[in-house]
Amino acid sequence: MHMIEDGNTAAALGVKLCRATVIAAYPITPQTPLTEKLSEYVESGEMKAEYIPVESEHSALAVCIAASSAGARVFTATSANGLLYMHEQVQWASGARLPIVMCVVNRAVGAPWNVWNDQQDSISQRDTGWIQIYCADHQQIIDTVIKAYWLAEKVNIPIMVCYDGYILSHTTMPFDLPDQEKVDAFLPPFQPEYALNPDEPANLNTVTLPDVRVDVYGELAHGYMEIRYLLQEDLRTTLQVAAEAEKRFAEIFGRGGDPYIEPYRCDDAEHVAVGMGSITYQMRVCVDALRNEGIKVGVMGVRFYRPFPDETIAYALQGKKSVIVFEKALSYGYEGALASDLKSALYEHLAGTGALPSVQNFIAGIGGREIRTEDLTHALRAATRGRVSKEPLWIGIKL
Amino acid sequence: MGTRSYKRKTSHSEPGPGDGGRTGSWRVERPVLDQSLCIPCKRNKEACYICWLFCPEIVISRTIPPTFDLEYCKGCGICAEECPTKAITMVDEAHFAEKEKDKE
Amino acid sequence: MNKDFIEIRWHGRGGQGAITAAKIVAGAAFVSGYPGVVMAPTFGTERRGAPVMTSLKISREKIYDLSPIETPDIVVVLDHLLLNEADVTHGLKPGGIIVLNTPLAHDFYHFKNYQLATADVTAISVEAGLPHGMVNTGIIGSLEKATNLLGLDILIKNIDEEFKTRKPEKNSRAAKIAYKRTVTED
Amino acid sequence: MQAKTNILNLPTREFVHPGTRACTGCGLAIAYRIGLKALGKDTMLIVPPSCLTVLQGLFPVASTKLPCLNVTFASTAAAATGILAALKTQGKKHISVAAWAGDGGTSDIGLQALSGAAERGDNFIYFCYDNEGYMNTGAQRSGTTPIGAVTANTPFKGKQQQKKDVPAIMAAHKLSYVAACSAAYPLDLYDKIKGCVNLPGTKYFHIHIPCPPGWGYAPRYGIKIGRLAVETGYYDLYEIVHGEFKLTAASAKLVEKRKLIPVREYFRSQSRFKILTDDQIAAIQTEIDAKWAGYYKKDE
Repeated sequence: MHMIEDGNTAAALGVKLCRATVIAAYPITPQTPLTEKLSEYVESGEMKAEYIPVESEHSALAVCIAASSAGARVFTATSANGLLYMHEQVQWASGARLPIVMCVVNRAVGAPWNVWNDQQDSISQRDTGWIQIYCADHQQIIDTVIKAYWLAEKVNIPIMVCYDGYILSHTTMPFDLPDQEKVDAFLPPFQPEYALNPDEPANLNTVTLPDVRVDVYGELAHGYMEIRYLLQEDLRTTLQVAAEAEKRFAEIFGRGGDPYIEPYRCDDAEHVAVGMGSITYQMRVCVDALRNEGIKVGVMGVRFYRPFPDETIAYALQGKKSVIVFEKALSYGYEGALASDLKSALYEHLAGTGALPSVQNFIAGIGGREIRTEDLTHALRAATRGRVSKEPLWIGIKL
Repeated sequence: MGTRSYKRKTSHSEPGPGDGGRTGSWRVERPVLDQSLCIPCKRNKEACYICWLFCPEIVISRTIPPTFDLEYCKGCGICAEECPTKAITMVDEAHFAEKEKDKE
Repeated sequence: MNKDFIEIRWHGRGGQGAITAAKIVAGAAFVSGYPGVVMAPTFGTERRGAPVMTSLKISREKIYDLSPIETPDIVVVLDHLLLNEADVTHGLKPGGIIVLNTPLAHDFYHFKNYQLATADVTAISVEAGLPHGMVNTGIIGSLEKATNLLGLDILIKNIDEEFKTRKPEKNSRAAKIAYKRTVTED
Repeated sequence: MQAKTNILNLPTREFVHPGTRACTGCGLAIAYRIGLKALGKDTMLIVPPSCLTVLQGLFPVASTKLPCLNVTFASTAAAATGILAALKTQGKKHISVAAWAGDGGTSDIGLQALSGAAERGDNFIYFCYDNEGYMNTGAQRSGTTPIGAVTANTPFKGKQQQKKDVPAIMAAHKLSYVAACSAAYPLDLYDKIKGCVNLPGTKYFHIHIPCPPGWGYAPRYGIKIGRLAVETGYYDLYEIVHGEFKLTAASAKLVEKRKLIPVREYFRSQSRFKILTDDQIAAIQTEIDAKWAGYYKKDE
């Protein structure tokens, strides 16, 4: 069924379709309408779940961590400083291997206060052991929420479904609402390997030593380092599991594509723009315009940011003259985090092959600064003529 | 060296005694019961058990006579201090070390 | 006006329902065969009474560019006093249409190079039984009269749908009356 | 009022294994052991970092025989909410939830989450075991460290500020049940837990916990010192049921006796109070006397 709603509603409908049973959230712009919707579904009885109006984001994720440990399918959502306030819990959730799905409605972080979109919030959580997926439109938001539950529960790793605040969250666009029966066929009920249970008592997340230690059965159990290693190992194999998720989803819902990246007019392109989220769709318009000028450009959206699909990305960019990375966040003191990750992937897979593209980094839309399509086109055009700057360039900055 | 067949990928602890090791080795003094003063012993029926109630380590049995699990008893001496008839005395472990040595 | 890609900018005040109006038109456009529909409110801290903007893009193809409208084909102004507060014709394409809710007569205004349509939607809405100041459904009737964009029937259907639990008949009546009474260029 | 439990009818089933890492003579070990007896098998526990984390055991061995979730320092009560929500959606009504946090984890870093859960009325028991400092990290001051106590970060002058009255803060949430207990009175603790389990919403327990290394006394005197705190009228055992305040156990008896042991004896039993001067002790004695004068008056 097609509907026209905003991005937050798309996310809320996805959560409802996935039959999450415990939802905890604390209001923060621009996430608020998403969780308001969920409270409506729960209060009206449309959705059978507990909606917990917590007193902070730290507690929002605490509720999810505990409920998930007790066997519930959980959901929360936040933005900006809310995500930063959660940070301790974010790390805890992945270390405890809980399949939590959380929407991050991307927003600039303070100081100073700013409620508008950029991606500094979720990028700053890059190294927390969560899977991060970025969405470019409403269809991707609702589909990604559904795929995220399947994937998270398969690999026991939490997932952030990230989408641009306001630009997607508050913008009304058409999308297809998946049928409940199909979602049920895609996503079985949550059955964790272990849930807290008085008949099978266990003490979870206790202090774990630097070295391995014998358990009560006389067998060797891992140490802290092994637990962390296994998280890394499973994150790397998540890439394959994500491909399986995508395939299953396509079989049932009839849509899908590459789970990691979303290329547009890249095949014969000499220059490829790379980004995450809604900006990559906006850049399709720039690409079309430059193609009309005879410049061979394409754009590639990175959907999976963690685990980073380095191999897929590197080979997709093999032999291109240049890669132009547009980012709404920065690793302050250096450059955009995606640009750094891309360079690393390119070097790893293409160094010495003669097929190593140059990389230009642009920073755009920080704190909701309007990204004019004309400015993006201009920047992209300039970058195709040769590397503009070693340092990242800020589009639309007024100094 | 480890093993890749670790049962779980999380910190998942299961109940068992002696997480702190054989904590009896922490002891400096050992509780010794004088049955002639102990209330349950004297009456030969369940009574008193203040030592059992207050034992932080759960190493005193609720039996006649009460016994001490010396494998885990840390020798805090709360039982001796709380015993209403002073039936429990804390004795220097060195005393037993000598005795055990004599046995060998 | 190129009817394959239309950009409409809405000017209203927080609480007037400009966003709801744009959403109703967006829904009607989608069912009328425009798969590309994007309605984006001004982002930020909307406060009751303060001027707000909403942009609506309608296209025969999926829309990838979600950036704000710079050169609208149509501007809809829900309160004539906004003419003093906001540059409502900013970027408006030559020959573009202005739909204005005003108690004043059409010939009171003179917009060079633009086509003006006016109606006293505030009064019309009260006449239709709505509370004073609820102009967001009436203005849809004026928009349709001025642009002949989607047809009144589909708009009325979507108004009924949007307000199904909140007096749909009064809202659709306002749109119908406004449609009839809107004064356009000769 | 239900029949009071005595030692002989106290359940013999234990929920803690011997051989824990707790310090010799740990007051918490006594309160925890008795508390779990009252809570029973069908209980899920939540524990933030604290001495209890150590007592509970290091991976992969647990000394507690009940399911337990270790959580971050500030999130204890919110985690209780989460488990309750999961249990509710699973229809597991027979399982109860209990959180055990230290005084720092309650009065300082955990207060926001506790207040949130209490305001939401989430149905669980929250235990604050109060050894009056961050004992697990080496005895630094906390919100509930009493005035005059030398701690690792009030090393010479002792704490200059009053003890935070957390039970009063929780009572202000209009909880159905607030109790002040002591490890030295385990049966009072047991009876209070048993008595409140069926009351609605959040139940709050504050338990005074003598701590040999943190307070500076020989382990064997732990119960004596806990009892002195009560018999000097310095720390009171009470319960507040639906807003109704009532002294219990030994504190209630003190009202009948109208005689308190001088608080000086309590202070002089622990090295942490060594810097308290006679004048300071006299001032505290005056406060205690005034408080008890109020209790006596109510009793008349």
